[in-house]
Amino acid sequence: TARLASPEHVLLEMLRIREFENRVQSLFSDGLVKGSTHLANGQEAVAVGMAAAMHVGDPVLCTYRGHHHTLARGLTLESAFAEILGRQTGCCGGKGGSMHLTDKSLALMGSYAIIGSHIPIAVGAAWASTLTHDGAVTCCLFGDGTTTIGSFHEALNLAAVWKLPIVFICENNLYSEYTAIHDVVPVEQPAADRASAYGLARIIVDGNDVDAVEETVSRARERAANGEGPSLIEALTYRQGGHSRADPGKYRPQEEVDHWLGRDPITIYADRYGVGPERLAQLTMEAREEVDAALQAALAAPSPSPEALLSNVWSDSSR
Amino acid sequence: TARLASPEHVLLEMLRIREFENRVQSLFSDGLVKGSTHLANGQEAVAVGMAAAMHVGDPVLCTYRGHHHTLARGLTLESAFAEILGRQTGCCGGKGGSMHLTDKSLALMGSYAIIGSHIPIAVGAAWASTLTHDGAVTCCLFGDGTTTIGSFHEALNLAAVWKLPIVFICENNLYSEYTAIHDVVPVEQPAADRASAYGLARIIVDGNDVDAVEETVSRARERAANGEGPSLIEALTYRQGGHSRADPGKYRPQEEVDHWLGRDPITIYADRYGVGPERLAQLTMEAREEVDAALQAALAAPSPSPEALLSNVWSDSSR
Amino acid sequence: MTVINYRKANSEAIARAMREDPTVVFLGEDVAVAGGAFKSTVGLYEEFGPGRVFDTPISEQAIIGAAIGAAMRGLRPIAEIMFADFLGTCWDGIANHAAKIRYMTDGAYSVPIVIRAHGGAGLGFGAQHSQLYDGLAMSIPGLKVVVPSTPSDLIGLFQSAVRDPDPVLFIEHKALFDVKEELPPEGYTVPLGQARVVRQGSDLTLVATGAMVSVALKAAELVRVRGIDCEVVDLRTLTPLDLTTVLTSLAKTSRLILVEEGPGICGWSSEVAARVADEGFWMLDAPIRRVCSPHTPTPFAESLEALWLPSAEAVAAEIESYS
Amino acid sequence: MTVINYRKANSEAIARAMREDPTVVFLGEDVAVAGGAFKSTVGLYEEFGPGRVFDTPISEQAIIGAAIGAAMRGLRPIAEIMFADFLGTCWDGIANHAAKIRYMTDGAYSVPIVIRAHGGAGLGFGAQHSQLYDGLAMSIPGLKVVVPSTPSDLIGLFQSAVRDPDPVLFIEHKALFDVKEELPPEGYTVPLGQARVVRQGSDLTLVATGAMVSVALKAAELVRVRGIDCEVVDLRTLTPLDLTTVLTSLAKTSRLILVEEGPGICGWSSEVAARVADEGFWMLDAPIRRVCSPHTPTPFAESLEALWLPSAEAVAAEIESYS
Ligand SMILES: Cc1ncc(C[n+]2csc(CCOP(=O)(O)OP(=O)(O)O)c2C)c(N)n1
Ligand SMILES: Cc1ncc(C[n+]2csc(CCOP(=O)(O)OP(=O)(O)O)c2C)c(N)n1
Ligand SMILES: [Mg+2]
Ligand SMILES: [Mg+2]
Repeated sequence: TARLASPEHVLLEMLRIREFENRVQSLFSDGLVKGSTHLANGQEAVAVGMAAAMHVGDPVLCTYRGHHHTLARGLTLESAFAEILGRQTGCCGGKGGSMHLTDKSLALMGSYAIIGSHIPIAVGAAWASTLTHDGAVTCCLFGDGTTTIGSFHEALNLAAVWKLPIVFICENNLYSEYTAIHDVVPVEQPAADRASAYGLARIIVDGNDVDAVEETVSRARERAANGEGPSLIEALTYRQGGHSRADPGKYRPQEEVDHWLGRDPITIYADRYGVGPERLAQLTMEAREEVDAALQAALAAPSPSPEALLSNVWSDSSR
Repeated sequence: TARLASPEHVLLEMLRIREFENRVQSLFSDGLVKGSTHLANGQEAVAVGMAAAMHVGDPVLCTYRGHHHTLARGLTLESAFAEILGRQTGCCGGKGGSMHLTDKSLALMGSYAIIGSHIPIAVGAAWASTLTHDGAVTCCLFGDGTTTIGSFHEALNLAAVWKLPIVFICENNLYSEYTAIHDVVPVEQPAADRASAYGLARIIVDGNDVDAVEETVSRARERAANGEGPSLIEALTYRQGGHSRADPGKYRPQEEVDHWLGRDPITIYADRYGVGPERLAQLTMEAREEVDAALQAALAAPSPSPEALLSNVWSDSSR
Repeated sequence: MTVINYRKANSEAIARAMREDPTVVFLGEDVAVAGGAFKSTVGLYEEFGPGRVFDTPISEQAIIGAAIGAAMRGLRPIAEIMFADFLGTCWDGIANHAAKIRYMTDGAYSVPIVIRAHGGAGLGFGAQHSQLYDGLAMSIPGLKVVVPSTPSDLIGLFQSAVRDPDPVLFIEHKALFDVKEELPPEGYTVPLGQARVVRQGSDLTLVATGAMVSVALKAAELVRVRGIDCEVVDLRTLTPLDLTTVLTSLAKTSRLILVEEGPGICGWSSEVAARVADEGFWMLDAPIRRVCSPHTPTPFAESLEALWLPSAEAVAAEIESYS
Repeated sequence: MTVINYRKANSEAIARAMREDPTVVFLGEDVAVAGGAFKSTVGLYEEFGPGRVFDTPISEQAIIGAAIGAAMRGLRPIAEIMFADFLGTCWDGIANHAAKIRYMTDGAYSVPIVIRAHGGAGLGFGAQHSQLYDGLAMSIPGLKVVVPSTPSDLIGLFQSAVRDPDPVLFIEHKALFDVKEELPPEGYTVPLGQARVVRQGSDLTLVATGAMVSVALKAAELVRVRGIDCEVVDLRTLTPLDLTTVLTSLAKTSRLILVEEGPGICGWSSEVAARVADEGFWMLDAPIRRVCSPHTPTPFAESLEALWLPSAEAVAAEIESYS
């Protein structure tokens, strides 16, 4: 796991995400933001492991549940908060919102909110690399429930036929909205059990283990970079909270929730590297302060100017 | 193969289809019809085997390349010709055309021309049987190239999750338009190698062998009728002609064409049941006469009345 | 007397249709056990059970296709597409199939489905969760389009939609969920193709749909103090389109302003304006004006979204600009 | 001087764009080795090779998505959707993504793709292979829409489309494939957003697009003998819409008839009529008339399809009905 920074640094990254998501939740429950938000509490290890494995400049595309991915890839807490708050300083100038965090300077090609639609776009990003020979490998993340939509199928088939440099990561958190994945797919593993349909290997990884994720994604990235084509990785993880801001997640059996809370990626990692409770608490405070400072800065930022309403519909001013 | 009629009857059915398709080809090359048509020369065994295996009242949905399926299921030669000629007496009153042969009285729920789109509709037809308990099993036919479109994936997943009474038959004729199937799918068998992605068995059958098709489809129908859910059958066959009326099919290697012409479903069947050349020639003449008579009748039929232009857009007269 | 809000009216509408006709089934994502992403289908699964209310995978094309296929075999499926924006993922099934099968088979098959979709802006959902898709749907022959603006209309129009032998796109506006209204006695229906005059007036006609009806009414109040007396028409259904009610109003007022949520380009307001510029031309004393959202996607920021939506003030200003 | 037909103009247009800009790539079903389902891309694979011209599986959503993703990374993909009707299978990618990404990212990303689609009726292809999808596309903010009616316009507009930083839907009309025309010297372009007056006249303005331009011209000839002198405007692009040319013509003629192929409801003709009924109201001496196909799918039978398409005779009758 060479590419991973020091254990404490890794922990800090996960804690930063965790604290960020907690703050976002309160922003919505306090009514500071309208609309909806989708938190990734419990899925931090996938994001941090993926972010470490992918190289600088590698395009990453994710979903409305993408705060963890974008932050792990370097989106600043402040511009993420600002975007979610609809401020001018947000990464999309306040026009995107919580579901659409994007940062071109980081090759964060967007967070998408229509299920599956970003997967073909990610395939296009990878295709571009084979045309420009820029050596980049694209990473595309999506959820378990997304494996049942047509765009997933078309995108995986095309990526496989064209042997494109792309790593698909399915975050299997067992639910799509309020529905258990096993109620909507006829296979055990929604992604892994379908890899063979695209001539791909069956890859499953513990999504709550940063090291395992980093290793698996690194190997997939290497294959892709060597022209061996795409990989489809299924990362087993869990959504500790509900689907979106309003959902208490009551439909989940308590034993299941308890089991997974017992497998919290942060605790797992802290234990492995002997970071004790006190130190973990200190790191948590550190992360929280950083997050709070960013939130304050974001809250102080202005709303978009009224002109922003009409700007950037077109590249020129034509109507 | 109990459900199959006498060998000569089966041969006649295939010959009727073959002769029909040949006539259709000349109608287009003689400029009697505009638009396009897609012939099934060489694929007759799939149609006749399927038709024998499915029961009366079982819904069948197919594609623009569906003359063989609809005729085998009982569509009269005359109403098929009339439809292709755009006559009032056609099975769709002349409003559908060659790509859309349909006959509700035979549960022929339509021939569809947008790739994949009929597969979810077929799933709905099968779903209806589970709601009305009518005991029917739906059959949905499509081509090898259709396995790469999203609607195929969504439909198979839903049919499998809901364990619907439906038999999917992929006619693998090695080409989608002018493209060899292996250039566009990353697996050997476009359908069979994907069955496991839907928790289904891998089923391949010789599509040029009526008996084999009938047996395989019968077994699948039985499973479906017993509530054991869908089957996905890949029938290996070959399009003896081009993709559509204008295509000479030059992109196909001559050895391949020769190999498959040597496996003509009609000859295979005639040989198996000891129907000699003379008798086969007689049967061919019989079929041809029947076809020609139907064509004459269709040609004598009137074009749709001008009122037909505005009728049946809506069930009532509302605009 | 029952007072009900627009959200509850959703489940009530479906329940009434399902009680009346055993061939009515309902499918969609999280509509059964969970009671809907907007909690607007709560109780249906409990009342009608797993044999009539179905949760589906995330497969919009399969949802629409399943509804079409079942409808062709005699059932009356109601299919929910969670957000109207997602109609883009299954547009082929709706526009190329559901709407055309009857014509292509010259009436042998019809497709009596109702597609429910939650549309509209104003809730901070951003560009991909705020569209109505009403104009696109209106352009498709063979597809009926309903856009209820009140709980009672929703329930009444829904009964007509389910009984209708043709495919109907039924667009419920998310921003109206909390609107309350007293219902007429059980058993009423509202026919498709009849607009409603929601306010009588003599100086000018305002035409609106969905969430814009209340905006138009507010605008009418704003200009009343200036002595301008507006008539307000709620189209209620876009297909069939009740132009007669619009023209009848215009005969009184000679002035027409159309208020459409969303960019009006090729929207219902352009069609109504075009029809009136032909059939109602000689009644017009002034240009036909449209107050629409700008021709942009829906911005996320609350401040921008508020600017994007036509406001009563903007409509009032338009009225005063030439009254 | 080169004389070329509309079919060959397709490949010529793509070739010119690919020669000029190495970042232009082309993908679609059977467009490379086979030279296109309509043989309208013959020679491109041979000239530019497998590194720039790509055959794809039957996966419209993947084709559009691949184009979008590559465009966001600096390439200029041309994506072919064989029949415009199939846009319904990838509408989400076009309308909800390609057209909105620039706005949603406030300009960080743009999506310079050209989607080529073969549209239009008149060839006996039936209801699912004869649509234009032009009105639907015109309703989408962020998407430009081009509908060339001649070989030279096709080539000139295509160059502008490929150079344009925004997504462009380029709808080529199948019925025009054999139309021949002499081309201007190499290197010319036709800007998006400029209509063309194809016939000067003083009594009445006819506006048309695609295959209807020649119908309008024929109608103008038919009524000339009656002493009615029509001006004919070819919009050429629907977005951006050149209303100025229409209004300028109207200032001369005071009478407007719009000729649209396909049901006009919420089509370009309804939008143009609506704009004129507002901005051009005081210039009008008569109602704005539209001659469109009936609001039905396209029938297959040759006799019915001929009735379905607006004819020069029908347009002439409309002109005489109120001139
Ligand atoms: C095409 C489409 N259908 C439905 C939705 C509504 N929706 C939003 S999130 C979601 C569940 C997705 O589940 P999964 O793929 O497992 O991702 P997760 O939320 O678990 O990260 C659904 C159905 C959507 N956004 N897009
Ligand atoms: C969505 C869509 N894309 C493209 C086409 C054009 N098209 C018609 S037939 C065909 C090939 C289909 O191949 P296959 O599924 O193998 O069926 P076959 O023609 O061999 O019977 C294509 C691409 C279409 N009709 N629909
Ligand atoms: Mg999930
Ligand atoms: Mg094939």
